[in-house]
Amino acid sequence: MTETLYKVKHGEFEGPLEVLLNLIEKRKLFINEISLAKITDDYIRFIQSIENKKIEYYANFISIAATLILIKSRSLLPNMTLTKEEESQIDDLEARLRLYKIIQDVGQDIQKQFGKQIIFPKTYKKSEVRVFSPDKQITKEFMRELGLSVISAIPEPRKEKLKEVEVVRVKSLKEMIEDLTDRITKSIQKTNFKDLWKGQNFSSKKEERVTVIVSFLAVLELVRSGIMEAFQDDDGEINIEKQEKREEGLPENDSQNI
Amino acid sequence: MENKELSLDAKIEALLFYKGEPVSFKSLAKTFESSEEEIMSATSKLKENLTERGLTLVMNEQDVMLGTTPKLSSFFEELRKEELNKELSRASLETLSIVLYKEKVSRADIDYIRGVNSGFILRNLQVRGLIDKNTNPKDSRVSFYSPSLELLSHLGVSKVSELPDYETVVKNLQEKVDQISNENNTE
Amino acid sequence: MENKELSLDAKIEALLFYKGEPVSFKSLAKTFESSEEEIMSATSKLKENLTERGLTLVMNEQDVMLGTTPKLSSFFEELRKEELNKELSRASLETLSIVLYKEKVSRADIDYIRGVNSGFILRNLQVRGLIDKNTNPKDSRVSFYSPSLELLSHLGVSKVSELPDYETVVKNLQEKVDQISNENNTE
Repeated sequence: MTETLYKVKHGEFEGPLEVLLNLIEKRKLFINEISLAKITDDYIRFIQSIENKKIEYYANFISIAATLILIKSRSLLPNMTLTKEEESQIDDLEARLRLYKIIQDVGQDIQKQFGKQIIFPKTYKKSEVRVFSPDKQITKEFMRELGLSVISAIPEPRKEKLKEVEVVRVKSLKEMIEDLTDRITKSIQKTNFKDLWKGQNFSSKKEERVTVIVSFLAVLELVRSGIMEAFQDDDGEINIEKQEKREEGLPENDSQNI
Repeated sequence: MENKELSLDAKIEALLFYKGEPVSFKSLAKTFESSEEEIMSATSKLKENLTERGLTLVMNEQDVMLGTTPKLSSFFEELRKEELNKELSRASLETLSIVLYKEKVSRADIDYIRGVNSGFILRNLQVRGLIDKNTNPKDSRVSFYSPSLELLSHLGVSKVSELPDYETVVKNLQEKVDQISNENNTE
Repeated sequence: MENKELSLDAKIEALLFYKGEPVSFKSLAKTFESSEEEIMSATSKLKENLTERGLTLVMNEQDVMLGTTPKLSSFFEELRKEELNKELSRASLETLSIVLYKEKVSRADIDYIRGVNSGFILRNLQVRGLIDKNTNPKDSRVSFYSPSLELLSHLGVSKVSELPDYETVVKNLQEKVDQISNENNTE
């Protein structure tokens, strides 16, 4: 691969759309499926570089990663068919990026204009007649009550609840990659993609889907880092195979089932 | 009203001067025993009258306020003792742009467009007085954000439609939103 | 002045509006680098412009001030009475409670505690004599709000520490404020 990998640092980015748009613009691409496929690896690499961030931060990136994986796999495996839902997921991501780009561009105009030509209100003057005019509601008891209610209305810092599914996704991606790297480098020579999660019990269709996505992410990363190769056979099944290492010395185990 | 000859727009001008702060169209209608439509049209007339004057109007969907002409901005800035905070982070700029060009927008839509949780930044912008949170009086769970008069004042525009490329941007935004399937956008 | 096109009378109008109090012809001349004659003639022109408007100029030999038209004087008297007797909104009462318990509190802290901008509410509480704005004599940019003496005696306390649950409320408020400011610093 001669294409440069564009690195983005996580410190400067708040969310996935920002990262994607940045990657696309760095390569001077237009927003479309082809360019999204091109930047998928960079994006995955970016997610992997998020180490010490809070899980909330990480979670923002996962669902969009799943869509990118779809795009990438279609570009790698041209005869792969997508469901209607998957197609619309891809279209949505493109539309969202275009929308986000408009917002970013508008933001620059807003910045140029903000604070340049201010309209000022009339200033408040102490000399305005001040007449002590309380109100029946101002009692000691009510003031106490309001004070307490104000306190309880202050949001707990940064405790925006994370959807459970996202936590699951985040955890499983990390674990899965570690686990897979470990198992694959140790043992397997060749396996079917579906075998990766064979034998697991899923409590729901959703959980299964998440696992599939996560596995794919993990495999993709392994492919990218040169540990494995993936190819699709005539039946449309995706097979993954460990790359033969040129280095010698490492005793290679026989294929094992996992 | 005691004086039949004074026009409604002149009365509104006087009231806005007296108050020196944002006044809702609703309360103007109540005070002057007029319909909100009459108030709206008198306000437009007042705005016209103020062209080339030292004063101008700032308004959003709810409120209207009298202020100094943006042409004298730097003059008044020097006159003030307090320093104005003109810093806006990228997150603020994005969020403000969404609120400005979409005008009434829910928290869910802002999160979706930005691709991140915007709770913290929205609170910050409210504290700075740049956006208003409005709650639907009929259903307190439904709320939306809109540009405050302070924000418009800082941009030197009387209303959102005077923002750069307003029509085009609004149209483009709407097209993109329409392309996105509804499932994500129902809130 | 940055804008040559704006006439002197429009500039004077803007300044008088912004100030909201009498300004001497002398200081107008200085501010706008004009002769007193020029100021006088621009002021007359402004007065003419304001015929049939909601605003008017009030002047004596030295000073000039922008005010509401005398045609509406009894209307505003009524309005003022109404305003002073109007029930305070929940937002105003909450703000009042914060000022009471925190006693010397900055505008920024009030805004952070409430999560919204409190500018106009604080102003109204001042007009009603419920709170006072004090400026740090050493640094005029730093100011804080405190309950007025009339408010304390209205509540039947001689100092804020006699308010119910004083310690608890103050402690909790302070904790929250500290939390929020930490948040903002780590961002």
